Amino acid sequence: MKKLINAPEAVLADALNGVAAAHPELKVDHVNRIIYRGTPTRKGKVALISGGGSGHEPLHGGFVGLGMLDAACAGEVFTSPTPDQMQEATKVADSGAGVLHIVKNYTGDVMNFEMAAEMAEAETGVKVASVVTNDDVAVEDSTWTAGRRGVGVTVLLEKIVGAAAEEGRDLAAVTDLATRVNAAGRSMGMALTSCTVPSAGKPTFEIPDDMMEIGVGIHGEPGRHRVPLAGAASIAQQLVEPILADLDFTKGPVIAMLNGMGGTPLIELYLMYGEVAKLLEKAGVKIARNLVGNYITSLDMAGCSVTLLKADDEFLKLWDAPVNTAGLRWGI
Amino acid sequence: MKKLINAPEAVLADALNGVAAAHPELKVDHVNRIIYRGTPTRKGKVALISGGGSGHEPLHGGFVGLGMLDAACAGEVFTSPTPDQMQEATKVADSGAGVLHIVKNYTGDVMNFEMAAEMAEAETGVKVASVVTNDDVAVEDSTWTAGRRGVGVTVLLEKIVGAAAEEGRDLAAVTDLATRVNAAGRSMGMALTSCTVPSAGKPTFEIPDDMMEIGVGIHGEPGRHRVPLAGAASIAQQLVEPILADLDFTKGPVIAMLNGMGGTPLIELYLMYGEVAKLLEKAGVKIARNLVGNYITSLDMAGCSVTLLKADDEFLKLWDAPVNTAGLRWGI
Amino acid sequence: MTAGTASLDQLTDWLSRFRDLVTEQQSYLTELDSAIGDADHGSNMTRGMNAVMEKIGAGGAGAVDELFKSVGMTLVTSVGGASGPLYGTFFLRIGMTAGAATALDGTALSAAMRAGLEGVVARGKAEAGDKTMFDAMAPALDAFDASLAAGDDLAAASSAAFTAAVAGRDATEPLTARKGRASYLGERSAGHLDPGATSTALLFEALAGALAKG
Amino acid sequence: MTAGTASLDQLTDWLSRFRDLVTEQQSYLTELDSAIGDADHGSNMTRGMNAVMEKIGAGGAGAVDELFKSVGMTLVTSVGGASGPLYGTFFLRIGMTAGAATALDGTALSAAMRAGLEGVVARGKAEAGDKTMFDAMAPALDAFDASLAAGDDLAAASSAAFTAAVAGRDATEPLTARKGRASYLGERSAGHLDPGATSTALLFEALAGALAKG
Ligand SMILES: Nc1ncnc2c1ncn2[C@@H]1O[C@H](COP(=O)(O)OP(=O)(O)O)[C@@H](O)[C@H]1O
Ligand SMILES: Nc1ncnc2c1ncn2[C@@H]1O[C@H](COP(=O)(O)OP(=O)(O)O)[C@@H](O)[C@H]1O
Ligand SMILES: [Mg+2]
Ligand SMILES: [Mg+2]
Ligand SMILES: [Mg+2]
Ligand SMILES: [Mg+2]
Repeated sequence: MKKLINAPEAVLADALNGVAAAHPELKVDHVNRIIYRGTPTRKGKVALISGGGSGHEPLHGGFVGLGMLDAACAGEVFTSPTPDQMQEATKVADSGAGVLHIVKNYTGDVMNFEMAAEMAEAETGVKVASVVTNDDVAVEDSTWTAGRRGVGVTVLLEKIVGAAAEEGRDLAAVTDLATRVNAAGRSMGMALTSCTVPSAGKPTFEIPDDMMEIGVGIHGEPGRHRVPLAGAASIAQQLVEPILADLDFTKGPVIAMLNGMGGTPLIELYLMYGEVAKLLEKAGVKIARNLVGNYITSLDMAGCSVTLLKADDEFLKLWDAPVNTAGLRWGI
Repeated sequence: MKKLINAPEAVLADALNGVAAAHPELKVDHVNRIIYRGTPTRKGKVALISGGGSGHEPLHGGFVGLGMLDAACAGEVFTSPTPDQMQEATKVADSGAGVLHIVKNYTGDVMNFEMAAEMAEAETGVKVASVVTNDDVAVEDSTWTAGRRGVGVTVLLEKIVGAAAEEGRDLAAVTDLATRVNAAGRSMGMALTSCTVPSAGKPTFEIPDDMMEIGVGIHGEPGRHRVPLAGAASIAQQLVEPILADLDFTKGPVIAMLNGMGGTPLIELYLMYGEVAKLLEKAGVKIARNLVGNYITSLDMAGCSVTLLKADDEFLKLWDAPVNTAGLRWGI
Repeated sequence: MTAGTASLDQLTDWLSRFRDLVTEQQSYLTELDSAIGDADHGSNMTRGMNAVMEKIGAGGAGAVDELFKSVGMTLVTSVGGASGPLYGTFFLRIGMTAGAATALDGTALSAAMRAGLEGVVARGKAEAGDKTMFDAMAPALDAFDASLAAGDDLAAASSAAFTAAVAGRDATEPLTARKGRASYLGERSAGHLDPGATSTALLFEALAGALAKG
Repeated sequence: MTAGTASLDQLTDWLSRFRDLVTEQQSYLTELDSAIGDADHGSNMTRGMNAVMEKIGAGGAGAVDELFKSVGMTLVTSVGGASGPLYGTFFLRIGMTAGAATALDGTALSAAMRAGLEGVVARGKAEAGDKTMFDAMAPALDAFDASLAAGDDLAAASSAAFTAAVAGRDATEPLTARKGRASYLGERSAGHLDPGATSTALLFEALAGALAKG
């Protein structure tokens, strides 16, 4: 395993030291492993908290700041944080207007956030609402299973809902918006290589040079299908088609994200975005805004994902609102 | 070779399609492979042009926009662009106030930019000045050799000098500033793995799992030394020490960049930044500003580099000035 | 029904043995999780059980409820992921059900573990055949009860539970997962043991060891 | 001094053979550049010489100056890197020196190539022993001149040039580079052939082939 780390057990603590050193505008609670904005939540503003396993950077810590999250809880690599972390973040970030938990749909994340919400409400009376993102079309949606994974839409949701909270919308309105954003988005990912979890010390899966995984999530899990390696145009098609088959994106403007998995350089991400944009144009999908880059990653995995979000005027206005975080910044 | 590409020969053209699709605010000349700002250079503003081989993204195309470059010429992967590209960019971007060529010190880049400057001045009378960056302490500085490579300082220089050009400084002043910025900065890089040049089809060098390269540049070239793999703290020391030995950074504020080589995830870059910040504090170096991320990359190489720049009040003011590019954005 | 009791020391030994087993088999558990999950089950369980032993090693639990509530809370706050809340809830419920006893007889231990299982189901909504830790835990408890009902002592009952947990674990191999991370793989999840069911088999191996005669 | 001339067709054949050789040896040139450079010399030369042949294949160069200026400009505008300006300048200067002839005798060809070499030096400032294409090119031209001076014809002179280029190429192996990318490696550059010197040996192999007797 070749990584810029000191020791597998120390990855998270050491990385949080780096975040604290790099971002004096943020507050890092090293004991509870929480990243907060440097200034307390404005009175009356709903607080947005997210969190999850580490290894997906800039998600979520990189999205803490004006216009997005109030706090992010960092779990061990690929392991949901624990309820006490979330409860602490909830208590600290609440300004009295309540807290929205933004949870990606994984069994661990959902259970830990549920426990945190129970604990926070019971102990401190903070009003807690949750939204669970589940946008990954690689996974069949069913009430008999764990359901779809929460992936790329989480990034777009944190931006859009963050802007609405900044506007002063109340907890019910913010929660409703979050639910609508989640419902309007779909994602699909692929991997050329596995990632390596530091504590595991070797790649999560082996894959030959002439194969790739289609339908991966963001935890180095194998995908739904292993298929022959193909060119960028074909890969784009294998990602875009299932998304368009799942939801109609032709009726209005769309926000598109071409996301890298962490080990893929920007030149390839732009190249892929060119292919995706071509396919979407052909399919009658109009891209109003886009993001190309590493936003929700899977350690050092090489690969990418496509996320589309139906964006009406409300979503677009909130998207364009100022944001000032380590991972997304504009208008300020 | 596992890459998100269609064909090795098509990488650059396809990636430029993606850039054009992702950035409607930019203009892409696909024939000459030049990325311009969407709006012509303001009358009286010195135009900043850079360029180099592709594979270092976001450098340079990602730094075109208000407050940084006016145009960037993209060469083939790791191959300097050609004089006709640079000449065309020079002609188009000039507003009458002259053009500064920002050139990284590589034989090919220097020669091609020299030819471009000769051609542009001869044919169109555009005033052209150049600055050649050469900040890499891994390479001994000598007039008998090609000298030091231009690496990380190029990013900081494009930002600082871009802000000065935006202020309306004339060509002589802008060139003088560029020279001073270059003289005040030093960098040092390392690699855990080789990158793979698409047209070569396989890694540029083989390296065992327990070794790393210290003193690499940004072209997948082997480094100055191959040494045993070490922890992040030791790697930080191997990068910081030669920089501090080369120039005194203790006399005033410093801008620090912890740059990823393209294949290293953000969590490791933050972790490395934490180690570097610790060492600098111990050495009495005061970091006033920092950047952590992938800014000047080497395709899919895993590794990082450290850049330090002595930054007086003038540099810091220009650093903080608004910038609006795909790769760096604040204040706007 | 039952012969003998499990003392506080034996119950502590259960936890200690469980820690040793997950530590020994950390790589194996992570390997199983690599195939159909995210390669962290081994380090999750090791981190959690080390935290548990550090906590209770400090000593001081005077009663079963105190011990297991502390174990449960430690797992909940140190593990994360799916296994943290699930194993955490399992032990929390044991603590809540067992009361302030200093030893548990077979009936009491059975009732406590049943409550634990119900807690796991309440949190995770798993059913038989979903390819989760439930598939090792439920048969283990059934076998434990059946053995006690047949007049066996705690040593025999816990050994029967272990055997059933192993069978339950092995039976997860052909299953297509419907819960947890492995469910994302669809049919590709078949042909692999479930990591959580495997650690649950270790849980009952540890119990059998702690309650073995002599 | 000289016997025979190189016709426009033969000079065109030189270029065509050079294209074929760099194309054939693209991987080899890139491999050499991988060891001490950036793994692109093979693709640079192939891209450049293909562009050249496409340009002049369209035909129409009526004279030597026209032909080589076009070759030089095409290399300069299609290759980039170090080899683009260097080989480009080499051919541009040949064109500028040769004048509007339709054939070159030995003296004229020698003068033209010398001017080319001077252009390479003017651009790249390389000296003997810097481990660059200069180290193959300079001895090749010296051998060419010496052979002509000895009364040899163009075929023999170009063959002598080729032999000297190969020797010059081989002599780069132990050198520590002082120019170009390889210089960044310091002492680690020793023990490898210089890629540019290797392609220059192909340039003279092509010349010898084109000027060989019938
Ligand atoms: N809903 C559930 N009910 C019961 N057990 C579950 C459920 N979801 C997952 N598990 C168990 O958790 C195990 C995975 O634990 P672990 O790898 O530590 O957490 P994570 O899946 O969050 O990475 C699975 O092998 C499975 O046995
Ligand atoms: N200053 C120089 N003078 C002469 N030749 C040089 C000089 N610098 C580099 N070269 C030649 O160029 C070759 C490399 O060409 P190439 O790989 O195409 O360009 P780059 O180094 O820009 O990637 C070297 O092997 C060397 O022979
Ligand atoms: Mg996990
Ligand atoms: Mg090159
Ligand atoms: Mg797991
Ligand atoms: Mg090269």
